[in-house]
Amino acid sequence: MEIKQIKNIIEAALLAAGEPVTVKRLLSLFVEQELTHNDIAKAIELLSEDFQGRGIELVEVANGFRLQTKTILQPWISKLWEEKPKKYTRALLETIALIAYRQPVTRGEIEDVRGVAVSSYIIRTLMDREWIRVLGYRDVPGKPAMFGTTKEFLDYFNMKSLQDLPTLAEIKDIETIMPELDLGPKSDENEKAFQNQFKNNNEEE
Amino acid sequence: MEIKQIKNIIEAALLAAGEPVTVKRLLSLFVEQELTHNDIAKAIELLSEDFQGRGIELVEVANGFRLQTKTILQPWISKLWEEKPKKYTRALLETIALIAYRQPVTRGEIEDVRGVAVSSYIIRTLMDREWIRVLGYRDVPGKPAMFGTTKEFLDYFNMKSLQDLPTLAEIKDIETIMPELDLGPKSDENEKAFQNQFKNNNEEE
Amino acid sequence: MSSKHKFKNKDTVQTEMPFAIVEGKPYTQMPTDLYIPPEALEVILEAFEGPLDLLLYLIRRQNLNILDIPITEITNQYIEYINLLDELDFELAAEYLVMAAMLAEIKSRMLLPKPASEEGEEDDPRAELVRRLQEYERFKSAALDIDEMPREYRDYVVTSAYVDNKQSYIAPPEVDMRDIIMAFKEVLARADLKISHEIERETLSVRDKMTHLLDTLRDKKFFTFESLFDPSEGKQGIVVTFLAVLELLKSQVLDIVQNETYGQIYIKSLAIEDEVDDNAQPA
Repeated sequence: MEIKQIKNIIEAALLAAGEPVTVKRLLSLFVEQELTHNDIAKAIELLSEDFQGRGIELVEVANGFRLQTKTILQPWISKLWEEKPKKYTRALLETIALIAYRQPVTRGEIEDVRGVAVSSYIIRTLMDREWIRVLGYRDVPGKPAMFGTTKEFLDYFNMKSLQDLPTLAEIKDIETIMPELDLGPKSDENEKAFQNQFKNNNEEE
Repeated sequence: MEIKQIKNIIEAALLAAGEPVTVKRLLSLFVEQELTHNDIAKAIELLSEDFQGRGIELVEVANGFRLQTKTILQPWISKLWEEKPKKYTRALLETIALIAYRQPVTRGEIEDVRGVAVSSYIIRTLMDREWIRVLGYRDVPGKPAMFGTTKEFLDYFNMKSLQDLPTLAEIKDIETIMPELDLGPKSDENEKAFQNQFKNNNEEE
Repeated sequence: MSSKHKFKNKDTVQTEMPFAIVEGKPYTQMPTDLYIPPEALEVILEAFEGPLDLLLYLIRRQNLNILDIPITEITNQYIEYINLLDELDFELAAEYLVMAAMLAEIKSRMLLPKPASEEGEEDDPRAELVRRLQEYERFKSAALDIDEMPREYRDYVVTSAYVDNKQSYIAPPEVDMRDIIMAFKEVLARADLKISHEIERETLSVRDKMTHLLDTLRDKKFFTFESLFDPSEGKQGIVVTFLAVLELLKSQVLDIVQNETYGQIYIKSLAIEDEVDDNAQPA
């Protein structure tokens, strides 16, 4: 099978699906042609180059590959619809930020950091959007739900994995600045591990 | 404005709209550039030529222009949906369970029990599958629809009436019943055995 | 993608500061720009996400180092704020009042001679507050960063093309009754319903009958009470129908009318019909 034909089929398939498609699912389209992972990867690469001068682009997000309009064209594309995209409140953004960086995290823990109650409405909205899900229940009194983000959350914000999240600001080293302070446990191990995960990201900057 | 840019915007717009777009609507995207009907027509013509060697094509239908996958690629495209259908989400299963056991029930009542919003997608999916129907509208503010299950729902699960649904007492015992069940791929036999289990249980009471 | 991200330099936020404040120098009056007329407070409050946010604002406004908060000044300003707030919204004020109490506590502890802890080290009472402020601030800025991420419909749109006859390819998922039962069990456990006895065999037949009744009643306006009962269903069936009627009355979807004592009883469905549910009719 010619690479051009493979490219065409992948382009049509991605547009037909209208949602991210995994390489595995793309591969399943070619059972009769017995293509390999490599063939698909090659075709995706060439297809991606084809889109350079065009109105849409190929991106990889958490749930697979998808075709989307180029950000630079948004001033025109947004005119297709009368209503403006919704703005999210700071409360919602701070909540999703805490869930994204601190997962698994309970509502109580979010409230501890934000210093205010997290409204049920926000949790509901995030659940309804399928941005967060319950990962389990913590084995403490009240059995609070632990929240985490979903692949849909990553997709929506154009991310492939949590590592694509902007680097979290580091806490200033209080020990160095005020060595006389005994601050007690400042952050737990998870936090440190998480920070390390983002170190690589950091170095690009 | 360069014709190439116009072409790109039209391509992106047609693929973003998800429905046929009229020339008039396309023209409205370019209010600031003050394009004419002619400019759009020209761009559409060139765009159509661009698609010759590709996986999608530009067609004009009653409601305007749209991009669609080429018929010749249908053998591959149709495989996109061939793989095993996705499983329903827990949210959907909980919703159908609540409708079955609590009918007639409104969306708000389902949300009260579940503690989270019921997405329109779930209701639509259950409607499309003809498992639920609207029994009427409750005469309270907002006139919420009251949902109930259909005969199709009963048929699918091999039930004569809602009375064949396991009672709560039986559900409570489900852990003791479940291990005895063959939890492998469902067959009519398994299903029957399962039903019978409940029947027997019932008679003991 | 991440390379696009940049930290907000906290110190640049303070450009609108109209006056300089030298740390350590006590000041005798509230800065004039800090005064907020009560009627404007409601708007201002929406700008703050809570006590930590307000504190951060006050600290930044004065270009102070977060690590060296002059508790006295900040406490004074803070209390000024919540005094105004208190007049408007007591419930909201509560969260802020807790913080005020914490500030007051820190202040009092700083005034007292510092007791050496067992290890002979001194505790700065501000440490916990500083930790919380820093912690909050990093997520506050993370929230802004996330807000800047490319977002569907604001920055891009996922594209799709028309496919002829797509519907026929999509087979609906198979569902096992056990899945539904498990889902129901779980949702019941979650809702912690204490009315466990309510859902039993009889109740279900009542639910079944309720659905049938609503179906029957959708045709005409008023039905006579008797016509709802089918003698062939036996005594049990009549009881179930009666319970269903009561249940529907309770949830206010039925109207019951009797014009005279011992007169004919009429039942009418209060459920509203419209064209939409014709589509919902089972085939």
